[in-house]
Amino acid sequence: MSQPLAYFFDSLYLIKPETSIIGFLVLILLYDLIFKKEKWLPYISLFGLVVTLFLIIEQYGYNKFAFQSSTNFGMMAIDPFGAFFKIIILLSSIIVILFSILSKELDVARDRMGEYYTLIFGMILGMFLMVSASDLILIYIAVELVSLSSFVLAGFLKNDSRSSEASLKYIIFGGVSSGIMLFGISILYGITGTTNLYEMNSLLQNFDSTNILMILTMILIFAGIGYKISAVPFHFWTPDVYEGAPVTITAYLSVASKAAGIVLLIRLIKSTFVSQKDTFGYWEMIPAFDWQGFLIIISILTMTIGNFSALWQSNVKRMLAYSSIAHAGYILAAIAVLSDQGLVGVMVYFIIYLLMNLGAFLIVIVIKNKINSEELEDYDGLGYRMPLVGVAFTIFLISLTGIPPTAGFIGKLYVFIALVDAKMLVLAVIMLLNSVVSLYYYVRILKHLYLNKPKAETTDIELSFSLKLFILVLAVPNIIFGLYFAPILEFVKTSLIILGI
Amino acid sequence: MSEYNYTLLALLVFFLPLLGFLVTILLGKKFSKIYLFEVAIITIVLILSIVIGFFKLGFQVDERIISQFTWIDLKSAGTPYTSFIIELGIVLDNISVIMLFVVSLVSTLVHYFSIAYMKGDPRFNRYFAYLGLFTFSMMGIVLTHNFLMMYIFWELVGVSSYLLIGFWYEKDSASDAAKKAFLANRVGDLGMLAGLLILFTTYHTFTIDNVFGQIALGVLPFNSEFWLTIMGVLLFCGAIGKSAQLPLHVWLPDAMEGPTPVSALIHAATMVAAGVYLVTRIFPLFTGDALLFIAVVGALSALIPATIALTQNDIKKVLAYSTISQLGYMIMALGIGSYFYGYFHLITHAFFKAGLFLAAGSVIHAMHHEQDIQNMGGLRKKLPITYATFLVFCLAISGVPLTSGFLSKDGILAGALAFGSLTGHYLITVVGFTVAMLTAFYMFRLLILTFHGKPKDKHAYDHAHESPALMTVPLIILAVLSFFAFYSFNPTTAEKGWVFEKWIQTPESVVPESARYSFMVPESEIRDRKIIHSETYTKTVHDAHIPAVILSLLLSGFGILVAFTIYYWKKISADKIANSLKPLYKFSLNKWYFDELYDKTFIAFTMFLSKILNWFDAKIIDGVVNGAASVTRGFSKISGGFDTIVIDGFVNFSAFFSGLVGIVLRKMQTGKVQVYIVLLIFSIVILIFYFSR
Amino acid sequence: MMEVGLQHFLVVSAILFSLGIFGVVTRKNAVMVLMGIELILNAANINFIAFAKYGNFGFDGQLIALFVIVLAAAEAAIALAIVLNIYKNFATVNVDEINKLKE
Amino acid sequence: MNLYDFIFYFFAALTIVSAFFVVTTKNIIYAAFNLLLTFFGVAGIYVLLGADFLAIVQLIIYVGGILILMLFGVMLTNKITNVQIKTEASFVIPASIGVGLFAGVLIAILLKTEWRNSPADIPISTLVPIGKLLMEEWAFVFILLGVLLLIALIGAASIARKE
Repeated sequence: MSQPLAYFFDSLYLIKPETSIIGFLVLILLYDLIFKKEKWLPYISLFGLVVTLFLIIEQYGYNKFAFQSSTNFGMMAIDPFGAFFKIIILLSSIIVILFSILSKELDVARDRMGEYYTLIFGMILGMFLMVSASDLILIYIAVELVSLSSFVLAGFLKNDSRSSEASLKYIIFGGVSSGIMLFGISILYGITGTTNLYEMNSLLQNFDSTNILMILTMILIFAGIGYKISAVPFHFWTPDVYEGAPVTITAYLSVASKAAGIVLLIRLIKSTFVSQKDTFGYWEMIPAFDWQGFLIIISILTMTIGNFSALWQSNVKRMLAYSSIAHAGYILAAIAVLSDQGLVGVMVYFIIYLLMNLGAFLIVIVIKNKINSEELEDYDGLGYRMPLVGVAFTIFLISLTGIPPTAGFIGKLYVFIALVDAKMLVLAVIMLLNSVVSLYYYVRILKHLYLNKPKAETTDIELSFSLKLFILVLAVPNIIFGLYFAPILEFVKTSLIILGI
Repeated sequence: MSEYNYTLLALLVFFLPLLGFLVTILLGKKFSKIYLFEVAIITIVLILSIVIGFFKLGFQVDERIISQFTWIDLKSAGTPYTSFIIELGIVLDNISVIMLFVVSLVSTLVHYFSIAYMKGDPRFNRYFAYLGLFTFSMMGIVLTHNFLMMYIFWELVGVSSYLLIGFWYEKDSASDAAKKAFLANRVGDLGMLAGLLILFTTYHTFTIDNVFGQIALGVLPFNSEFWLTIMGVLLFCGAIGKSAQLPLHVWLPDAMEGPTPVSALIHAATMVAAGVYLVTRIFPLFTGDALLFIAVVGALSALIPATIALTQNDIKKVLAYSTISQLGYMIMALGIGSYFYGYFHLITHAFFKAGLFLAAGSVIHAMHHEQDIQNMGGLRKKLPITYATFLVFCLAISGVPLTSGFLSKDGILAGALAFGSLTGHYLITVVGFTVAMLTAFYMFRLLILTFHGKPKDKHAYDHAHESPALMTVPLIILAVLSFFAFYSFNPTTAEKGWVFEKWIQTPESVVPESARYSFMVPESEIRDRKIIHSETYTKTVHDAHIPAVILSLLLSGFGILVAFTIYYWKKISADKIANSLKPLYKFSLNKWYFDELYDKTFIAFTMFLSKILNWFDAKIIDGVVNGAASVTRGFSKISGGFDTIVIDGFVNFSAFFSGLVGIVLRKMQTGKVQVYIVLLIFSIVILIFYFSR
Repeated sequence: MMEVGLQHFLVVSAILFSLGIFGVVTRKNAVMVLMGIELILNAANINFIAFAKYGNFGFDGQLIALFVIVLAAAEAAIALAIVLNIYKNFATVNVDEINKLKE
Repeated sequence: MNLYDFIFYFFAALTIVSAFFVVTTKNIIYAAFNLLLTFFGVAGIYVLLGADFLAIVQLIIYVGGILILMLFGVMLTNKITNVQIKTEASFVIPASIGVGLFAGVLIAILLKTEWRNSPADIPISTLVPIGKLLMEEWAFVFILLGVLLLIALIGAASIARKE
């Protein structure tokens, strides 16, 4: 057996989670083709996700390359940092599949649910690869895999004109963005002669000043990543697609694919541009490109434009779309610190963001199921008609704002502290001001829920027990983690091992 | 018991009321009997706190059990520069254990009392849920070992008392009173918050013990003793609000609009005592000047409400003013360094004042919600048990020997006398004794007008009947607790009392010696023994004891005698006195015109500002900010006048600004995907140019 | 005119890339917009192969171009399915008329 | 100017001119045929760069697959009876400015850079090395592309099929 092929077979045990995802993807497809029973599909999917979760936990401590080439670097980096985000992606996938069982919006497409779950698994596979990939080509393929699946999912309600419009806009914008990214990758390939991030790192060491070609390349590549995490100015698709797509998919895009994009960005910076780390965990960067300055500007733009645009929205889903843009801005601010502590902020933030954002979307789904609307003015007085929903929504929104004692506060706190520690006070202050602005539109939802009088006579709306339980499962941790979050921090710190320097 | 067991029990005591609240409020609509769950929970809490108290005070009297966990630890985030740690936790020491017992006992009795008193109320279950919430928040204040939780539960107590005062919100007076209480407390809390900010920026911790430790090491805010004083005074502002001290006392009399058992629980025994408790908790960090300030506030709050109480005719209002006055007493005692008696009076007063309120509740219940004592009289025969207990409470509050009130009040007066002779602030001493006399007078005036003489309202009198056992048994329990034997074997002094001698020790002040009262600086050089007060002080207090006893007995005896002369034997006509002292009488009857004063100044000023704001709102930014204004109107509905200015102004401004930004941003989001791509290309070009400068 | 070298190929690809973006932005018909995207991908492919040859980087560049062609085909398939669906819903494929979702 | 250069300029001109027509012509059918020429030109450039296999693949997949797909798209979304299959342009001025600027910057930077220049010897057939690479070092990506095509198939079918 030739040497590379031996590497290939040696690496198979490292990609068990990915293999499991592919396996279940095929299983779902075959089951759907043969039995045509929609009922069991979500449970098979959930089973598959749980199995994958176990596989990830089993290989949690690994810290090595899969698919090594003749140089000592490989195409995928299997490390605890990646495992952490794979777990986040899996958790959000599990929650989104539960959403999909509940959502009445998807009822018109119940006979096509086999394809729905297959595509979701395709997305998961793509996101796993985005999280682990350390080769630009693999990264590009992973991004495309996620994109292609999500284009279709965004337009899954194909008889709904809004949903199809969303998918058209998504594919045009996504196609251009990933095309630009590919062009950037091609130039980077021209500079270094390799697509492997770690090899590039050693080749780039001799850049001792910023280089206009690197600036061009990195901005072009960032166009693809920025489009995935909807960072301004690559965010324009976000509000339209989020508003048009089915709520379940909007929720999924806003958490899981954003997480994958963020990891991709971190890995790109960390593996390619860090020459060494100082004792406090700050990264010394190869000066070819001023990542810090770039990220600071992008993060300020992202959080500010996200928040200010959210102020005027009347559609709750669209408002949450802008709010998720703003949150991406906070996370980018933490990355801009370029230190391990910034990463702690990112990781803590993501766990909490998962809880609060998916919670808010769950409430949107529940309300949409009951009153068939996402417009803010139709929410008037709902807080009294559905007390639990009102209370839970309040918790999620307060958490999204970042006010104690909710978990959202903890997330913001760690980002904030990382900024203060790195003496990036201006950015810290801008972030605080942005939080204040965000309070305004989150409270606006609460005002509609509680203070506005509904237009017509209304009655109480009953929820099923399982739904109530589901809401509580998402709402209670938002309070608990706000008060006691040592476990999160522990988990984050043990996961803070990125392959490489 | 091991530390673990203590913690477990304390946590149960802490969180069970919360469980009671949640269950009762969530299931209240479905199960009409769910209030029994809350009652059961509170009974368990009482039993548990008795168990804690028994083991702690009986066997581990000298230990302080602290269980805490690190809430936010920014050191462990790997950060080299910042280091602060916020810990949350509970402390079980003697004062918190005793307070735990007092709170849970009074709360339990009030729960049982309320079952009978609130019978037939449409929101019966909700009432019990609120009681549970209140008990939970009070437990938080009692158990916390840090300022952060203290502040959070401080606010939570404010919220639950708001809910309870405004329980009958259909009555405008009740919802107004609730708002007034909330606002007055907010003003005090603002001061406290400022104090906390100073504290946290200086010490980077909220844990009370750590703060003390750092002060003892000489770390002062802004490196000056003056700022330490300011910090202490600001923290004390919280107590001014909660304990209804002057000048924020105006809410307490109005709060009598709430159900009477609530008044017994919140406005006599627990919440208002929280302010006093706060001062005892953080006593070591007060400088001499801060303590003097506290003493003066306490003295004024003892005196002025006492003079108001002389002329009031609403049974609950009299008790309310007497509560303010007694709280002033405690605050004054702490201010003059008489820590032990200040805390002791808190305990004894909690029992007999709760008893007085419950007895008043029993009377009101019997008289079908008649509260004016001029329409009562002669109820002694109709309500024998209520009368007997009321009499015991009156004796206790007047400081008649053999009662608990005598022990505590006497100690305070001795301390005041000693304080006067050591520092020359004799006015405080004079106030102390005057208030003792006034208290005896107005309490017996109340007793006689209510229970003696001829019934004034024949109809109501005929229908009056003794309350059921659910109401009388709590009264009897409280009356029993008003006797001396529970606190000391010696009926004349608590100083050698078997209980308090061992249990409560004045904590050593941590402020620099130069900033303390001179008598709180130990004279002897023996440092291995804890010496808190100078020897002169100990000696002076000891010497002051006998004169104080005699003087106070004479004065309260005189007060009682006058009350009997005027109202029982009718030797002197009350109207005649009122006529001859008309200005003074009117001054007292109208509560020193405090409310009017506030109306004319603060409220008028606020209204003026909001008028300007309204004009501004209507003329200038109305178009842009309609949405904003209605949100803030929602806010201001809750928090009234003060907030209107702050929040409205801020939100209006920000809405205006963000409106401008929003218009630009909306222009970009046209819905045409090709426009987005053009923008994308332009942004990429701009970014490239920007970074290749 | 100098001898044909790497730069020449790069200029061709850069022009192709820009024309692709121009097409995406200016064409109303959704199918034409997709043609623009194909041009962008082709431009990147020329880069990969040219760099591989002139930098002597082995055959990785060609392989990457192969992958990109496959991806382009997949993307085109999905994109055309979406366009057909749009036509069913809107009775037009003019991208700028499909703007229900906006502020 | 040797033959190599001449052929290069021919293909370059073919590619660029036809691409220009693709993005400017009003008639969609013309655009599609111009796209065919563009692909052909690009394939020619591949050959010039020694990538003969790639050139074949380009022709087979792009011309035989994607372009046909596009034509189907055109046919299905326009009434065939409509003789004038036309499309209009929008945002021409802002697009020209933006893309012009972008192209200027791009070309300026690409030309300014000193690229590594050590042209490789081209083997007679690139088929063998590419095949070897594909099956060995890039085997994982090869498998992944299979999954990706499956996903694309399912996605396209899911959206386009009749209920």
